Amino acid sequence: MYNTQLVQAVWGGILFGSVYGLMALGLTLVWGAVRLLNLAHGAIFIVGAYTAYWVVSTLHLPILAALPVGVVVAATFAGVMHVLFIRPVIGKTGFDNATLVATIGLSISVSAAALIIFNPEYKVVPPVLGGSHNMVGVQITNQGLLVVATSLALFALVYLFLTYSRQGMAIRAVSQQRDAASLMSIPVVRTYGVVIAISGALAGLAGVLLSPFFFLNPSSGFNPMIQALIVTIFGGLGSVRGALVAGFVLGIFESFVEVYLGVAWALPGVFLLIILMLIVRPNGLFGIGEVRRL
Amino acid sequence: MSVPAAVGAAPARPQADREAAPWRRTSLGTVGGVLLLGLVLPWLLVRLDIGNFLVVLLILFFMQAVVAQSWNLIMGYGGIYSFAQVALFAVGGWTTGVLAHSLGWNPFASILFAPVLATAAALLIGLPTLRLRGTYVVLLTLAFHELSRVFAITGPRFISGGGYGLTIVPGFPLGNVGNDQRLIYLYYIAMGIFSVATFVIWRVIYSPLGVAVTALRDSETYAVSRGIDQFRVRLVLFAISAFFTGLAGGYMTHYSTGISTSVFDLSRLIDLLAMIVIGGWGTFMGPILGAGIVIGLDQALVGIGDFRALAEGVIVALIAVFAPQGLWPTLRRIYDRYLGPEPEPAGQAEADPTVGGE
Amino acid sequence: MLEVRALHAGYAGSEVLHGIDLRVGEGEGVIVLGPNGHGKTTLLRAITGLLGARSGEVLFDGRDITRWRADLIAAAGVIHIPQGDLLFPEMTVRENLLMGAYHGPTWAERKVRLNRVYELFPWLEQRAGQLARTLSGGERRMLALSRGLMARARILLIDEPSLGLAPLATQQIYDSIGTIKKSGMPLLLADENANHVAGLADRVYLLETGMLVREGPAEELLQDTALLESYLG
Amino acid sequence: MSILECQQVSKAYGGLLAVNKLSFAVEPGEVYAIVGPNGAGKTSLFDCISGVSRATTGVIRFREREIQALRAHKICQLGLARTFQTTVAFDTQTVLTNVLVGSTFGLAGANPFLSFDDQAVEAAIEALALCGLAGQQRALASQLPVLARKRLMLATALATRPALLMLDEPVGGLNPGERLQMIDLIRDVARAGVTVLMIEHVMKAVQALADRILVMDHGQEIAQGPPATVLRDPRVIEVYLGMLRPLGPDPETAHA
Repeated sequence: MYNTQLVQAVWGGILFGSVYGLMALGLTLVWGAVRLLNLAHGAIFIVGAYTAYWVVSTLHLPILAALPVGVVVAATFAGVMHVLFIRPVIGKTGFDNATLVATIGLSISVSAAALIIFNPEYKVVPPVLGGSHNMVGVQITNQGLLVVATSLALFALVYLFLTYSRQGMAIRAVSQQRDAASLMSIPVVRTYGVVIAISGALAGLAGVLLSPFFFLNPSSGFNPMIQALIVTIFGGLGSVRGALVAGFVLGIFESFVEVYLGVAWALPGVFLLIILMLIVRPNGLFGIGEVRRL
Repeated sequence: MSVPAAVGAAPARPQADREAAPWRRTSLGTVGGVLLLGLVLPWLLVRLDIGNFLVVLLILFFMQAVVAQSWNLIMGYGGIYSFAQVALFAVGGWTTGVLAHSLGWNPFASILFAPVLATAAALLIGLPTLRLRGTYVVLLTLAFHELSRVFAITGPRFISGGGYGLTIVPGFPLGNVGNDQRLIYLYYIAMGIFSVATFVIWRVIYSPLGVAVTALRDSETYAVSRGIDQFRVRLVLFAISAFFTGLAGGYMTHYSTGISTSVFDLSRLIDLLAMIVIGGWGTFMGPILGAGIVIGLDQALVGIGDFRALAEGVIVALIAVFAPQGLWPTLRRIYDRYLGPEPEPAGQAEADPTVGGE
Repeated sequence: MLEVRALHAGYAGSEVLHGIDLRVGEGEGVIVLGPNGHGKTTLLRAITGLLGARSGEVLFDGRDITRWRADLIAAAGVIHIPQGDLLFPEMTVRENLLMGAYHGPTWAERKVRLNRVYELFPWLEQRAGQLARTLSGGERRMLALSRGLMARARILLIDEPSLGLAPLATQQIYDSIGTIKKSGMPLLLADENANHVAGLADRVYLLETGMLVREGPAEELLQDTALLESYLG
Repeated sequence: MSILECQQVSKAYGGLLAVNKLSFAVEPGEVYAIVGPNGAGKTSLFDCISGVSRATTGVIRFREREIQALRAHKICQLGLARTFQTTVAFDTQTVLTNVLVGSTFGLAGANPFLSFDDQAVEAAIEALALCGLAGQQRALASQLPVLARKRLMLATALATRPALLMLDEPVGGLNPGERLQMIDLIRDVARAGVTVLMIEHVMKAVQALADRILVMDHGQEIAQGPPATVLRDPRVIEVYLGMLRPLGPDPETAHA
């Protein structure tokens, strides 16, 4: 009996860790490159999820077909958000203020639209991989394993992309010295668009993969948004490695609190941890303050 | 060791330019007139058949304006992105709700504790916030919002009332008077709170405290090196903002004899944000104007149901990007530039002749 | 090659350049001399699109590039080595150099160009894996210069190569600019310091408070120490 | 007794020692200039003295009182006001309001919260008049050209009635005409009895104003003393002046 709880806590930790990591990756990328706090990240998450749901329930296509559609639609939504609401204020003094309020406004509109189109009942998004295993009384689902694998794979992919690819290096260059990047013939504004679209795709993918774990409703974008924000800041704003590590640290912490103290204390526990962390080490694990780059 | 003006006789002793000064004199006439109108209005409205509905709307306007003004004080003037305002409103509401409902206090007594506790809560989260910058403040205050919401829903029975909030809170004991009479009394209480809050906020904005707050927003290092104690100034600001927000929370709990956990929903947040953004970020009249416009819009658009939140979200986003000073100031600037009367001669921005050749 | 006509430019509230006329011919080395704060940097930033020109024209190979975006001007071959280097601090020396060759067609031949730059400045190759912010003042300036050479430059604009450098590093910078000049690359150099530029310039402009006050062949102007003495302060 | 005294002051950013065990003292009423190439640690030293950042080691005494651990607003209220290398201002406020910040909050014991007292307004007007901005009180700080913004920054400092005024590159970024005006203004302030501690690398301004000079490089002192002797010190010439010597035969001042 004793080790079932331990295994449940550890597996829960790994699963939560991957979930948080997946959510935070997109947010960290956008903050690192564009210095934009994208509070619409949660909204794009449910755009992906609802699209996948719509493809499965209305077009009656398998989830495997719905996954890419969800990701593409989420990325497109992010791109359109960039063109309409981010690009016009790039480089302007009121950038932080305008983008903060604009992204909040958009997230409200998205959940309102979801309410109108899909009405408030909970929706079920089928998992990509069904079935599960039983280990010492702990249920480990295939979808869970898929999420862990995808999360780790995406972190590696993004890391390699940023480190070695032409577009990846350009994104880092723009984030560190915008003027110099222009002098290297890097189209700064379009690079911002690329980063925001990529982060939209990541949020969409997270939406499709994670929806089976909880019931999809118009306001189910808010919690992942908060969790992603916590992980991003806990890991040090803009640090991809930080987000990965912080995701697992918080995931394991929440899982252990949930198993040993009860579910009700999970969320408050995380918030108390983050408040303490902000007081003691405001720049996060890997961050060196607001200036942190990718 | 002051700097004597012995240095080169300044021609005539220059005077402070009233126009440039951070303090304002308002004509008592206008303020008096508005107050008088406010006092008389309910008696007139009640006569109309839809009068009661309009008085209810005005009460809603007073309370929303108080919360919007308080939030604007922190975010617009102080440049601190705090998302704790709704939670502070809830703290005020729950405080007086619990005291009146569970302990049987007289609402007029319990409501006094609403702002006190809200201010205490604000100072509690204010302290760590002062050492943080921008993004972190957003997170810390959102965390406080979430913590309060979770506590209100899953907290002890006498707080959470089964997860939906307090549903049977005694209203203000106004004696057994007719419905209209009762509504008018409620209106006067709301107007009282609104007037006091507006006056105090006006006094704060056009005072050294207000100047210190905007100085810290414009350039913190520069302000601090001119003698401004950023912790003290910002804590006072937090306290004032939370005081009136908590008071409004307390009033609304007794006015609607209950407070539901739906107060924490994001749509409440967007309403308040819309008021500040539409009315004018970091201006005195902005949130008041915004409150009126948004409430008016809400009523007009009530027909389209859920589309209202959809429309409001997009409108707020568009205004934030394309009219950063707020819809109203932008419209007024367009009016002044294109349609308005000839602008009075440009300010003396050009070189001052007495200084010697530029 | 590069021509500037009646250029007015400045920052919020104050105009810095009050009508500049200047040209750089094929293979020519031109120096704009002027004390700190008189508009040299503003001039280069206006030409390469980092700063919008209020009025006037900038022509490159006859094309009007005044309103072009900075990255398009760079893609056309007008390469600007900015004041204060503006390196990418958290990226390695090699990555900084590679960014110089970002432009599509150049990226394909980045390996070749990298080796050529390593031959010109061998120490760059040993430091390839080091982050740019860990370099010394002189090294940073050399890296900024080499980053510019990575691109298919048709003209090089270099802003105050020696600003804030110790004398030894200053000499190295001007020697390397000298080798670039010999390769026939047209140069527009903005500088406050007159005594190193003798070999580099064919023509000199004197800039004072945003206006060109003198223009003439390098030999004649650079010898006139009295003029320079009063002028450079 | 010196008005400002630094003993073994150091400031480290990460591994880099921006200021390295620096000791010097400024006498009341003098104009003391600190010169050195870019990145010599001058501004870091200013930040430590003014409380904008904290010195890693060492003691800073202002009018016999240790201030290295005090917060910036406290130090300002003790009578030490500074300007900044980048001309900063409260851009959304009028010129008068900018200066009122200094005169209202810059004095010890000043905790005015709800009303501006007349002395503060008086001091503000006085500072504006001295800096020649009395006629532009209504303009917004963001609309002012560079020279006017520099004067405004100086005026807000003077409005705090300082005993010691710290100027960070007061003539930087000005054309020769504007430079002369700023030099005259600083001379007026010094003549009015305010001790001036100045960072500058425009040699004309330093020679015109400074009673004593400290030459710094890589966070350390190289030479200290009156301009005549310091400018002849071979070490100083080699490290610092070497770069700025105009072309051709060296004019007699730079010769040993």
